[in-house]
Amino acid sequence: MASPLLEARQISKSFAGVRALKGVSLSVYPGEVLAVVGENGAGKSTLMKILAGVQRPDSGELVVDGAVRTIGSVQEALRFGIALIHQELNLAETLDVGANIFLGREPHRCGWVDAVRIETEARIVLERVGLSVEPGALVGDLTIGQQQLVEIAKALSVNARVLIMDEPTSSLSDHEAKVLLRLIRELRSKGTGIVYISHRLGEVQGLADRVEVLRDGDNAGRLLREEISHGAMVQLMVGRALAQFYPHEPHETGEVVLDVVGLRTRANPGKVVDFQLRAGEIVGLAGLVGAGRSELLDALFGVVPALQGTVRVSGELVELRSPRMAMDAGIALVPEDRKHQGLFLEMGVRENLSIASLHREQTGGFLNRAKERALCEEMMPALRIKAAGVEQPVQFLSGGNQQKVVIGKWLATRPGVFLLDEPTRGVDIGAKQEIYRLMEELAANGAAVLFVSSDLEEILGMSDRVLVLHEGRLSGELLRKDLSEEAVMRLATAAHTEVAASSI
Amino acid sequence: MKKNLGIFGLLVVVCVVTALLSDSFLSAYNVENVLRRSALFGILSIGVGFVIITGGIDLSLGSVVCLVGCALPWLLTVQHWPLPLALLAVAAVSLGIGLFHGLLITKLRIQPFIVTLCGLLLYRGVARGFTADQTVGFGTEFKTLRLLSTGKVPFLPGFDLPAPLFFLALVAILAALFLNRTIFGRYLLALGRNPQAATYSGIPTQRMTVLAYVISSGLAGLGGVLFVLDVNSAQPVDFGNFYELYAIAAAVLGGCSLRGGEGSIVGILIGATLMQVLRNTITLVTTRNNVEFAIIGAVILVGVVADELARRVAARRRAARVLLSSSAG
Amino acid sequence: MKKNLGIFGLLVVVCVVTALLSDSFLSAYNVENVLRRSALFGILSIGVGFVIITGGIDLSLGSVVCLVGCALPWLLTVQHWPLPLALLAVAAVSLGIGLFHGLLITKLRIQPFIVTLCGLLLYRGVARGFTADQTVGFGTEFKTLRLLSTGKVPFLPGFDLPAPLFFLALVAILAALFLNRTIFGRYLLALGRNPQAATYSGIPTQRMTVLAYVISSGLAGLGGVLFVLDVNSAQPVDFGNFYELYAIAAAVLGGCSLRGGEGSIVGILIGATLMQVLRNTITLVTTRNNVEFAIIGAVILVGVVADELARRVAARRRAARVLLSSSAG
Amino acid sequence: NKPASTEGGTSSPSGGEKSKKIAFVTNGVASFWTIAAAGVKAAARDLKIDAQTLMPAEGISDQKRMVEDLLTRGIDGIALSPIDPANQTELINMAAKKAKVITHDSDAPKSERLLYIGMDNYKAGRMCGELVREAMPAGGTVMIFIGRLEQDNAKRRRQGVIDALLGRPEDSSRFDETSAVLEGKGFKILGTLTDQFDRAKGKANAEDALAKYPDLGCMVGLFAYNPPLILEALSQSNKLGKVKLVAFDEDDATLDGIEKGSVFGTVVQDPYMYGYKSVEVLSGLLSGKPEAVGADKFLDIPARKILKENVVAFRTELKTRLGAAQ
Ligand SMILES: Nc1ncnc2c1ncn2[C@@H]1O[C@H](COP(=O)(O)OP(=O)(O)OP(=O)(O)O)[C@@H](O)[C@H]1O
Ligand SMILES: Nc1ncnc2c1ncn2[C@@H]1O[C@H](COP(=O)(O)OP(=O)(O)OP(=O)(O)O)[C@@H](O)[C@H]1O
Ligand SMILES: [Mg+2]
Ligand SMILES: [Mg+2]
Repeated sequence: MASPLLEARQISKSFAGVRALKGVSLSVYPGEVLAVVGENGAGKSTLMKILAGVQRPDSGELVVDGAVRTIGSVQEALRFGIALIHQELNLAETLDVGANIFLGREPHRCGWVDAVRIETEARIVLERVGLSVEPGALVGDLTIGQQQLVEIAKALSVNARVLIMDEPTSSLSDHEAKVLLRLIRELRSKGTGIVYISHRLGEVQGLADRVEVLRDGDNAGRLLREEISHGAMVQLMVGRALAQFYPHEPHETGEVVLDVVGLRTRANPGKVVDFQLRAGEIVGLAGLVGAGRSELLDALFGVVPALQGTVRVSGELVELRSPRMAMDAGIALVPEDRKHQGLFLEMGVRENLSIASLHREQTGGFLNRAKERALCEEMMPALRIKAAGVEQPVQFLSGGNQQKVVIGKWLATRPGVFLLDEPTRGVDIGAKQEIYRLMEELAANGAAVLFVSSDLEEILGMSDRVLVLHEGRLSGELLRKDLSEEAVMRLATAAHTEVAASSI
Repeated sequence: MKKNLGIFGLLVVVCVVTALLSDSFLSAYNVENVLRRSALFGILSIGVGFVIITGGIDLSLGSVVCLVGCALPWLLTVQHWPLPLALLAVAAVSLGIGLFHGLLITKLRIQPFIVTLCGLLLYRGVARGFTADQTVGFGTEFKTLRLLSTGKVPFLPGFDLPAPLFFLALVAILAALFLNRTIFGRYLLALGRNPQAATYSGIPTQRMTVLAYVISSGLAGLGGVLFVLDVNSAQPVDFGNFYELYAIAAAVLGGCSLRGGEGSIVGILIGATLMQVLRNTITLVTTRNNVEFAIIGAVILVGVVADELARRVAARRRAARVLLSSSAG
Repeated sequence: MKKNLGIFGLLVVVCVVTALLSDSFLSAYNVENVLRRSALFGILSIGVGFVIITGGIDLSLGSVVCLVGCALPWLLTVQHWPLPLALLAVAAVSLGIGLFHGLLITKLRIQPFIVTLCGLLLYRGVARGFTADQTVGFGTEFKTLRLLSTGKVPFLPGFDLPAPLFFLALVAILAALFLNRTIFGRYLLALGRNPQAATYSGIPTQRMTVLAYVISSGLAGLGGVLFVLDVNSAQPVDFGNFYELYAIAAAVLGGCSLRGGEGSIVGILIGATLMQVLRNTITLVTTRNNVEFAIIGAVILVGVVADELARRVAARRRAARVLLSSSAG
Repeated sequence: NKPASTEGGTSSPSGGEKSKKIAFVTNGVASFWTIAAAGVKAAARDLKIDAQTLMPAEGISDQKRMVEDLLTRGIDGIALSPIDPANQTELINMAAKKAKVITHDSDAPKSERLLYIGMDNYKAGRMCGELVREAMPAGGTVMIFIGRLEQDNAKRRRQGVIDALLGRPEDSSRFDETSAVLEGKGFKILGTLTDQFDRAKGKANAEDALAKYPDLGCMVGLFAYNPPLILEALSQSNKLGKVKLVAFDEDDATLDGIEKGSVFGTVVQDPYMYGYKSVEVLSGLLSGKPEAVGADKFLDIPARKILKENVVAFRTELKTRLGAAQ
């Protein structure tokens, strides 16, 4: 084997009392995909940030092309040919797509931006990642999925020798993800070293040449090509085997709890949506990026009120002009973008968990502290939230634990209709199972669950029924017995026959 | 609380230094004066603190102080309105202004800076309009009413507590309870941290924002009344000028972040007191007062910088300790 | 550009109305005056615009105007420094102030509001200190130097262009090129809206932030020089008072968002001009000027509200059209 | 005012080891007050007493705060220029309980102040009006420029100008709206523009007036910094000498203008003597010599007209006084 492009030796890093990395080592060779897996909070992102010059290690050394180097800044990392796609989106919303792709590396002549080159080169990378937006479009106007693709395009445009991707597919649907995986293989064949982090173990299995498993900030084991299997990875990650991945059981379905008729969302005013959810049902909502799934949930939760249409909850007509109205009707929404929509990053776990239930536990407007504490004591172990304490600011939790906080906050409201937008985005398999279990439990207790997911495997595994959106309208509905990857994808990319069948 | 330690330390240092340099600083008369002034500015600062906590800003409060401060004597002595009616009118006006700001900001989504800047220009202009730029005041009348601001309550032998202190105490206690013990206070803090997440959490963000502006203007109105009762007359051109800056500075010194979501009432009180003690110090200790503002500016800056540096040293020490203990363990 | 249409419309409306109400408004002499004043304030506004684009604020610029405006005549007429040295000194001081602000904000992470508020207090205090509160001015000397501000360049018969307009044009063109055509402008815009994204993209955010404050103070210095050359004398107590508010208002009116990341030089220029035209209108059209600020405040508010409402009506129409066409189709 | 006198009684027999402290409090910050401060300094030196000048920068509440703090410091005598006499009576009375208090520049007649030193602004205004008449014997249009009208002395000064021009009988309690256009005896007063001490605005006011009334006859600048700003506006529009300029106070540029003929004349008060006399009277009162206070409790320091013929002499006098104080 060739010599490694990049090596990390005995890297340690701690944050105000938390030891995130305890002497981790890792090496990346040219022309390989190295997958890094581990539970939430294992230290993957921290290690990657160190490799890409965003953070500095407390101890340990970095070796680039056989020489020990300090990578003190992003710019230095780029000079060594190391690029990182962060786990969270990091784009300047007020700039256009082209500007974001080349931010910090603009082609220029003595400081003057070469706008023409940016545009032509941006077009090329955008096409490579399969995103059909103009380089002049404002990033703030794009959906999360589209923004994620912009991030990928940005990293691609570096022509890096080592390309690190921290959960690039977490907000991509299957279709886009496949484009990305093809792209990665192409890069690999050209000799790029790729570090790939994902909680979608199926993806990893199909892609990785090598797997490095981290646990609690330490190396937990290494798997080579033929050793890579779902079971082996899980074993190393959690230290035990995990049985039956999707704990789905069909339930008795009851009354109609949610009845949506003639709903027009603001994002797709030209399309109407009708559907029903029954008690005890788990319904998946599938579709491509930008199909309008999030907009549909936002409308049902009153965040962006619908233009038209009627919604009945348990037979009663409800007005959904604000989230509070939706909450009063028994609806809860776990939003797609936890950082911006779900969490108060600087506030503690306690405050984040209780915020949505405060108004029901108040006495004359005063906080009920005892109930608030009780809620934390119930939710944290139930969801296995790993935090230094109830007061730890959630910004210091790992992504998966943050996600659990958002889910816990809504679980606490005991909703009758539970809407979840990408509930397992960035969540490790252990936590995923917890979330699935919770969804099951809710359904078993008579709630209706509607969840959006871009992970087809998850849709197939967890749904009693799948609704598929295409360009803002329901292109079809599949019962569990008819579910298959092909059937969903066909509806998501909208073969015209099915459109006719769905109600308009 | 920890966040307020630095500024509290600065206050203590300034007090000790002044007491050493001037015998009069700790005299009952002077302490009473400083307390009264701090109380008046404290009320304004708490008000603007609420707005800052939601991530907004209120530049209009100096002008609200002016409007109310001119309107009250004008209504009473020029228009000869009965006292309850006049008080009701100024209360309605100041709360109404807050409502107006809040609605423009939430319903029309105009930037708070713009809305309240226009307010700053507008309300003083209105006061100048209806008084025709004349000074208005109570003269020798309304002595009893004025006791609200000038009155004293015996406390220790030879040391009385100025009346505005009681208003401040009331306002501060209510504000602290509201902010820390009610769900609405929690909503305000959350909304300041992340308005979008607040919306997604079912917090009535618009109503809470409006409420913050109403509180701010309302307290500015109360401040205006107390100020004019204290000073006895108001000149529309300069009454309350720059008070918004002092109030905002006090709030920010006291730990409110202009990015929203942070702030404590105790901190705001310390900040407001510090500003007043500093001004008092300068008149007591120096014989020139034209560098007063320069000194205030410099002291605040030095204080904030020292606070920041101290925090860094502490953080570094803590980090070193963690490293040590972990490598030992 | 679209974002500036509303404010541009407002400017046109105000100009047309004034021209209808007063014959003198379009006289060459008056237009020259308004242009000169707009140019002076425009320079300040562009400077603070850069800071606002980075998501910061600069409250100190009125005091920088004061400091420089007092220092220049003081150095020349009291200290008898040679002219180049004096100009160099004021340039160094104003750029140095920006550097100082920038370093405090980036290295010590003190809030821009606090840093520049202290600046506001400090620099005016310094000016009051070294002048001992005396008015300083050029008297009848330095006529040639003063041409920089009072001079005129023949343009059309009977209509000259005031000299400050050329400074403004230079500053505006450089600023626009810098902001829109260079990588640094792009860095500023990026770091204003999302500092973390900027850091992760390898942008030297700290250096760019410092640069913005240096530009702001530097242009405030230039403005101060031109102001004092125009007015001929400066009194440290009130010279440049409130100018920061006018400048910030002009920038925000011109489309800069105080959340950072947004702003255009053309918009800022329109905003600054609007403020000056309004003031001129009031003197020309009315016979009282004590409600001047009230009128400015009201016009800005009405303008901003009208702009917002117009935008909404347009959006609603667009939505209705889509709805119609889809239910028809 | 018992407390003050007892305190004075205890300290003066003990041989003056604790020297008396006097404060001269102005109504704002201005070069006018700088000259007064020179008088304070000169008197302090002549009389060997501790005297200090304080200028409140922020109006009435600032002035109140200053007085309170001065009393805290145990000041013995205060000479105050009340910003709002009618409503500051109480403050003055409170101060009078702890120290000897006199007023200068503007009076608070209803208060317990011991004496008023100053001149009558209304009369000075009338002198200024007379200068306008002399400048334009045939009459014409007049525009008045002033810092602000909220303070009593400003109001009276302006009213004096107006009344003299319109040939009205003396009545200092009259007040004409700023927006009113007044006509009479060949003169037309087009309005009064205020600038709130913003110089750029003051200059803009002069320019805008010139733009609005191309055939303006005379401009009257009533605060010390107004005439120089008007001069700037005139010279920039090449109207120096074509539009008459009548000034108030003794700014250098104004006096230059008088020498050169671009300013017709000015009315000067005597701030130096305000300062000097204030200290002198207070020090007399503190050493138990009340004879300085006459029956009418008024020490008149009259205003003077300065025209081309006496300007040089006046400047020399001013220079020596200021020079002596340095
Ligand atoms: N800035 C920070 N301050 C304090 N603690 C931090 C910080 N960043 C990370 N941590 C902590 O370091 C540990 C590792 O976090 P990291 O983000 O690297 O996990 P991860 O493996 O990427 O998890 P996930 O799969 O959930 O993204 C966690 O315990 C986290 O709470
Ligand atoms: N505010 C808006 N105004 C108009 N159109 C919008 C708006 N927001 C989103 N859209 C458009 O609506 C469509 C649906 O976007 P949405 O975010 O709902 O997609 P999604 O199916 O949830 O995909 P994702 O996987 O990215 O979440 C997209 O075409 C998007 O461009
Ligand atoms: Mg991570
Ligand atoms: Mg979505």
